[in-house]
Amino acid sequence: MENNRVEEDDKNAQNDKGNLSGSGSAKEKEPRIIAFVCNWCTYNGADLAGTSRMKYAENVRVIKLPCTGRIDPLFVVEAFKKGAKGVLVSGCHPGDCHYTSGNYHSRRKYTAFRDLLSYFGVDTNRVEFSWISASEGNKWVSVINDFTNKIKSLPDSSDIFSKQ
Amino acid sequence: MKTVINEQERRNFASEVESKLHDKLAKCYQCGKCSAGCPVNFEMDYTPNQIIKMTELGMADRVLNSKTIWLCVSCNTCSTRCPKGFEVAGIMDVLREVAAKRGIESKTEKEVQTFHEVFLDNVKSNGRIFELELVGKYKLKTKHLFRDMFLAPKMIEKGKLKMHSDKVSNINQIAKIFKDFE
Amino acid sequence: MEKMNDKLQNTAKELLESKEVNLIIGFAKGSNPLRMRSVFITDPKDAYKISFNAHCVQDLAVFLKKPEVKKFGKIGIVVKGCDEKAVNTLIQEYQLSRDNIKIIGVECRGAIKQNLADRGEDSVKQSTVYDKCLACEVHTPLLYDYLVESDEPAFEITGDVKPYAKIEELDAMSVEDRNMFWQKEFEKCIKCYACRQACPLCYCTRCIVEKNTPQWIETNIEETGNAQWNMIRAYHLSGRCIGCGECERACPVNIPLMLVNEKMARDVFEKFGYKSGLDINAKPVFGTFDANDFNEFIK
Amino acid sequence: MKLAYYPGCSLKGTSFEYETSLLKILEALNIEVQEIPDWNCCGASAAHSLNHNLSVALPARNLAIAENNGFEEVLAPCAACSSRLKTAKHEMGSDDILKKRISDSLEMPYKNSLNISNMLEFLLNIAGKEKIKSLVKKPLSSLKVASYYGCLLVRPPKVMKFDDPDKPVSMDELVALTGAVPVDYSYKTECCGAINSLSKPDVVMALTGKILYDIKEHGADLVVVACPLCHSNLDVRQREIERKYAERIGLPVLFITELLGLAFGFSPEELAIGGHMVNADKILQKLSN
Amino acid sequence: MARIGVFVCWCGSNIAGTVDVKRVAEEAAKIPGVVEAVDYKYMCSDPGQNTLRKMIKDKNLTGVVLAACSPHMHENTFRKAAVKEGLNPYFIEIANIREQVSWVHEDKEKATAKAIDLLKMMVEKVKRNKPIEDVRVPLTKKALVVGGGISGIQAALDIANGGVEVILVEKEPSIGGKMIQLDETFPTLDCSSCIMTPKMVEVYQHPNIKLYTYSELEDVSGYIGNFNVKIKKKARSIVEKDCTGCGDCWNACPMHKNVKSEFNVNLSERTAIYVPFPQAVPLIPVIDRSVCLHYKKGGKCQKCYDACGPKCIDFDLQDEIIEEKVGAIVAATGYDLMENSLYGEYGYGQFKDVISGLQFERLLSASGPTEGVVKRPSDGKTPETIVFIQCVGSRDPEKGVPYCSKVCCMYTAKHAKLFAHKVHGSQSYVFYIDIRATSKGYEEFVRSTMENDGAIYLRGRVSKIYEDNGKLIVKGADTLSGNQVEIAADMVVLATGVIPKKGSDKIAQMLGISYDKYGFYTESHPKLRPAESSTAGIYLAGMAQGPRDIPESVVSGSAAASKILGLFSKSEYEVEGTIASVNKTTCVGCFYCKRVCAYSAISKEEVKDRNGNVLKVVANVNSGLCAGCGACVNACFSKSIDLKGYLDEQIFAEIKSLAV
Repeated sequence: MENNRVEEDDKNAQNDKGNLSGSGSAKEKEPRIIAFVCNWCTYNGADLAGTSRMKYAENVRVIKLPCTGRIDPLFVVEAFKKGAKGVLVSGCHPGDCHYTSGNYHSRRKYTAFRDLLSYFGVDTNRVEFSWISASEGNKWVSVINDFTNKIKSLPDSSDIFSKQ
Repeated sequence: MKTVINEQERRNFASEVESKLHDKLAKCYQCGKCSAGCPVNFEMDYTPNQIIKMTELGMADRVLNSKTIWLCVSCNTCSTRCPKGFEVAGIMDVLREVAAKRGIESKTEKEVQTFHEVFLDNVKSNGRIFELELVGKYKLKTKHLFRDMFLAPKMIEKGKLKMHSDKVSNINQIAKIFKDFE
Repeated sequence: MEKMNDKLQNTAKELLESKEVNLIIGFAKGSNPLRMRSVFITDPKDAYKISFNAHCVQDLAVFLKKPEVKKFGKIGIVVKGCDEKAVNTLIQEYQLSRDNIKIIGVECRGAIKQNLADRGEDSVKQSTVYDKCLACEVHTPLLYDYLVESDEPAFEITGDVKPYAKIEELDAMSVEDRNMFWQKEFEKCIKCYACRQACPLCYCTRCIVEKNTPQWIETNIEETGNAQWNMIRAYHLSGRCIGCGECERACPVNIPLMLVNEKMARDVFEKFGYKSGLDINAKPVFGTFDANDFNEFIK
Repeated sequence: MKLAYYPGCSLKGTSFEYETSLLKILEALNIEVQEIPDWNCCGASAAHSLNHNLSVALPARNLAIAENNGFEEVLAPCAACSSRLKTAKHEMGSDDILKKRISDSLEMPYKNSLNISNMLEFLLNIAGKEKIKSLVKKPLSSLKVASYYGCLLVRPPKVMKFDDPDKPVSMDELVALTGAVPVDYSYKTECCGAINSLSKPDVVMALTGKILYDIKEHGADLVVVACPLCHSNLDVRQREIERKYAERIGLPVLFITELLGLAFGFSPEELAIGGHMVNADKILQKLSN
Repeated sequence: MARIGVFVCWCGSNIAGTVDVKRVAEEAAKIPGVVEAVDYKYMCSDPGQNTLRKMIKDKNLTGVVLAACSPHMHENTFRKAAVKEGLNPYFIEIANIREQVSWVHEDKEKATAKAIDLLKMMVEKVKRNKPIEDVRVPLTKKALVVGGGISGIQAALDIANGGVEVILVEKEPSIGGKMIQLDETFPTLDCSSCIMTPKMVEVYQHPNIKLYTYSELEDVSGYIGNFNVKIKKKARSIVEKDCTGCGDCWNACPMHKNVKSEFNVNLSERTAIYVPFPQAVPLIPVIDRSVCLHYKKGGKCQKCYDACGPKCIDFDLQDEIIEEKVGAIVAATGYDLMENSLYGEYGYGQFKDVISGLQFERLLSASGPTEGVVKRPSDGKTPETIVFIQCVGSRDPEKGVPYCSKVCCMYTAKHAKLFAHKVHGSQSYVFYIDIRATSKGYEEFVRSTMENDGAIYLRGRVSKIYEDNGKLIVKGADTLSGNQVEIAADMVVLATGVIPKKGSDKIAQMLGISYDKYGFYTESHPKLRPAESSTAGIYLAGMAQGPRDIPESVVSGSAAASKILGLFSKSEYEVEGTIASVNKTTCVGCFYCKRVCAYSAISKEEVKDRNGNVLKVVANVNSGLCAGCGACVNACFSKSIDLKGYLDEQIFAEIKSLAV
């Protein structure tokens, strides 16, 4: 009940899907990459890449969250289910977390989660983790480019979360 | 003194020592407490902390030919007091072992090296130490025939020098140990 | 066994008589002598019903999460070593107060696989017990108020026993092959959630699958949704699962869930040196961190 | 508890006095030990100087034999032997691969479960102070005794796990039990040069001399030790040191077991005290007065 | 039904040069819920903002998405504009199509497609936004300072001088801390008590400062602006208001020479009723009940009472608990020195003339046990040769601590210098590993100790100290010459390492602030928020944070004070509303959220029925403490906790909008 308004919109959105996919026109030869990044380090690092006019692959779509501590591993599963070919999780370097320890908690969870993914037969090449600080615009660029190239080199995934 | 550091050689030597030592040379911050407490420092050509630094810098020739490594008496005063918990006495063992493996014969401390070798030979053939044989062979090898000779009569009189010794009966097993770990 | 049962019954009786507890959860003989059932005793006169043998497979700690049990307040429970770890975890996670529970620990020599018992197997041997019993480190429970010692000898383990050997096999497979394996397994899932119901540690009153804004898990039975459920279950239990095996036993389509749980337990131990359920005062592995944690997979 | 006894080579040779006195007092203490069957040399300093793995494998054979014979505790009276046995145990405890290699080479299962005691540890922990005290028949109250620990009893502490490496007290405690007066001095844990006794006699005499003169200065009547190597440097080389530094020392060097034996009322002959190079008659006389 | 307005900014050619802004706007208009989508040259300009405001009003918008530059640039600008039209500021979302699209991509087709995607994500997010109110917390404008050393005193004075009431709590009978024990201070050699005593007196007389000495923190609850503290005022056995500090009582005490003086670090004795030192503030004695004969012998001795003129001694006084309400707290609990007895090889405790640096301070001090004449504790003779050993306990992970204690290099240089000044013809030897003299005038000070005062510095550590004929034989190494050296000294001074004050961990637990593995309090951010603890409203000062010298301690005290004055300058404390909230119906109280919260913002709350029976215990977010990181949300198994502004539902919608 809490969200009638939105559910309605969603239905419409689904109906209109074909029309509004700006990206749909490229017929998705290009793999989609979703990046979950923290607000304080990596998002600023990506901004720095922008202000420095560095160039990188267009495949990435950034979802901003306050902290890596907020980036639930289950978001990664959801991203795969919705067709992402690669998922990047990125935040502040150890010791630099804006919230002291969010990245440490997150690192623990992802350590286990990554092993679980692999155990279930998901190619862990499709999930990338990085620490990128606000001053590492160049690292952002190389992480995105390398990851995009890696994803492009992988065969079509048929793992349990990607099957439609 | 001047040393040109060859990075490849430096790495090879330092990592060979580190892997045998199970410790990192970089741990040592050169406080010198090892050299301060070493009972035989006065005879050494390099202080223990210098040996550690020289090993880190890959100065294999100088380290392996040093008097220091053979003069160390393994009393462990250094390791016990080291604020960083570095195996100072341990590195001396490793360096002696490396020197022996490389066939380096100590020019100045030949006696120490020979003594260890004769000692192990004695263990290899008897399983236990037969002191009279050990001393005799050592003297033959080092040609120090008359050193300490004046002690012998009194030691024999006191019953300290036995004329025979018991061997290990399963001597094959000792031989196997030597074969497996030599 | 008789000595054990006497002690169990006496302990239960005394606890109820002295009003130290209001309820005792234990095992009792069922209609089939090789199947034991759970029993709930409130009257000291009924204490004689309590009994224990190698067919006491169930983890009774599962009842501790039920509101109809909780309302009794002070409770006594009969637990084997493995099940007792569930009690520890419940205490660790504030679901149970140490003051409200009397733990009657029984020394367990191993539980006979139920499918074998149903065919008449009655002896505890390497070949008849569950895999968890082969790897058991807690034949005597870690924490208890009363201990009932076993009067049976421990069975002999001979040869190279590898419990859950399939894990190593899976680890050695290619990703694609593992994918195939689990796809086949999860295909069978009917999302009945029996695994959840049987688990003593799945105590949430509203499970994540029941949340629909957002919908964390597809509700219909299709492959990705099935896999997603199994993923979330495994993830939520990693670092917590105490390996009682009840989920796997409850699964009507025989998904080898313990291969998942055990894998995660090994992983957590390897990476963080943590084993679940050992210490009621320990910080749960995912409730804390170390600045020097495993970092190798991060760029 | 089955107690194993690892004599080591010295106790069967130059330091026979140690073994003789040791067996006497164990008899008095009513403690039975059995020699490890077919034991071999621990490799001493030579092995660890030239070949690390051998320095673990040689003592390991003794430990494995003892373990497979059902022993739980080993007494190694020689400080050097106990140090090598303890080190071997420590190394195998932290290196599973080496442990397995050794066990394979010996063709014996090996759990690394034995506890190893040096002489002092054995006396304090297994015999116990109370029992030792109760056996003292002739208190040695006229004697001032310096305890010399040397290196291998207490160092390195993470392997030996015994007493304080810089302020050890265990031997002084045993001395006090005999009624004798323990003498404090500076060089209790300084090294005597031990292993290089034959190969570097000059160095050894310098080190040993420093220790002996310091003890002398602090007014001790005699020195006690719990190590055959220490004993041979302090005792056998004492005359030479006196000659070299042209100053008399004249300090009898006894094994701690001999001192306890005297207090227990054994005769010097029973304890083989006559086997030492430095004559102990003067102190024995002092005792009989 | 959502009514979303979309604005696509050209940013001149910055965006429009690479992204087809018209097409982006066209595509946006097709998204369900979007009522209008326009493009504009500069959205951040005044006319741009007016366009935004006009559409909010005219179209009655429920949400706005701007496709523009990074939210870190202008999010606030647009939020403010929205607020003026009565829209909740959190209903503004920004799709970053400049830094993440136009500036980093070149292919116009692909860049435009990506811009559309980013915009769609934000539309889906804004549709699910909920109004968020910023949190306002009332402030009790009174501060508590824990610890009366130099940093605590500085903090208290600065806050009090800013017109705010301060409560200063000190565990010892007098304030002054460690600094009052020092003789002269490096590098200027001004006398410590000369500069410290006036500050102590100022604290005592300040109308805004309430001083509780011989008192300890007992309990703390509440949060920023609203802390409730309990202070235990230990029984002094003196009625403080009547005491004149005349000294008749301690002069009458029969227990002289029986108890070691803490102030003189065991180098002298004190009585059972005593003031720790003559300049103590307050100058009111205290009875040490653990040694006083009155308490030990059943009330027989009352010589002090008999001697007391105003009869202000009350043997029956009890501990008292005082409750105070404060808005902010400074933790300045200070430090201790490590136990030197860990070093058997140095013989501390065994050799009387091996002493600690702090003991040497007392020997140098005119108010010390020897009235400033350097004498050996063993025989009272003036030493001619002193060996100073640095890094005793510091930089020693085996026996001590791995960190550098920071002050020892400097105070050792000072000791050697003062010793040279006091004893002519004397000689100092200093064993060091590295010299750390990095503040103003420090390097020059150390050099002058070597060059002008003749101290010999040896680079190396000491391995062992022996005693020989009344001399201490120090056996060390000089690694520069590669030699083992032996020095016969009359006295040895150990530069002992610094560790957190005993019990400071308990205070941290009471305050809910974090500390490192050594026990030093950790800063909210090591560089940018060095005065703040991890808990809002609690500030840090002095050595409790880690080794530092006097000027740094003073600076940190002032920094904490200025933070508090800044906080109190507003009528209420305001925090962003993007914080966590708990669904108390579904929460089962496993408290993983509490475990992962770095701000102690989660507390346990009992849910009760009408009769007051506890039904269950659930998590509760304290809005004053929550920083909005969302770690708790991840920790929650049943998803009963969510983060406002970044709801799970919104993230899912963003992911879904990208579905291919």
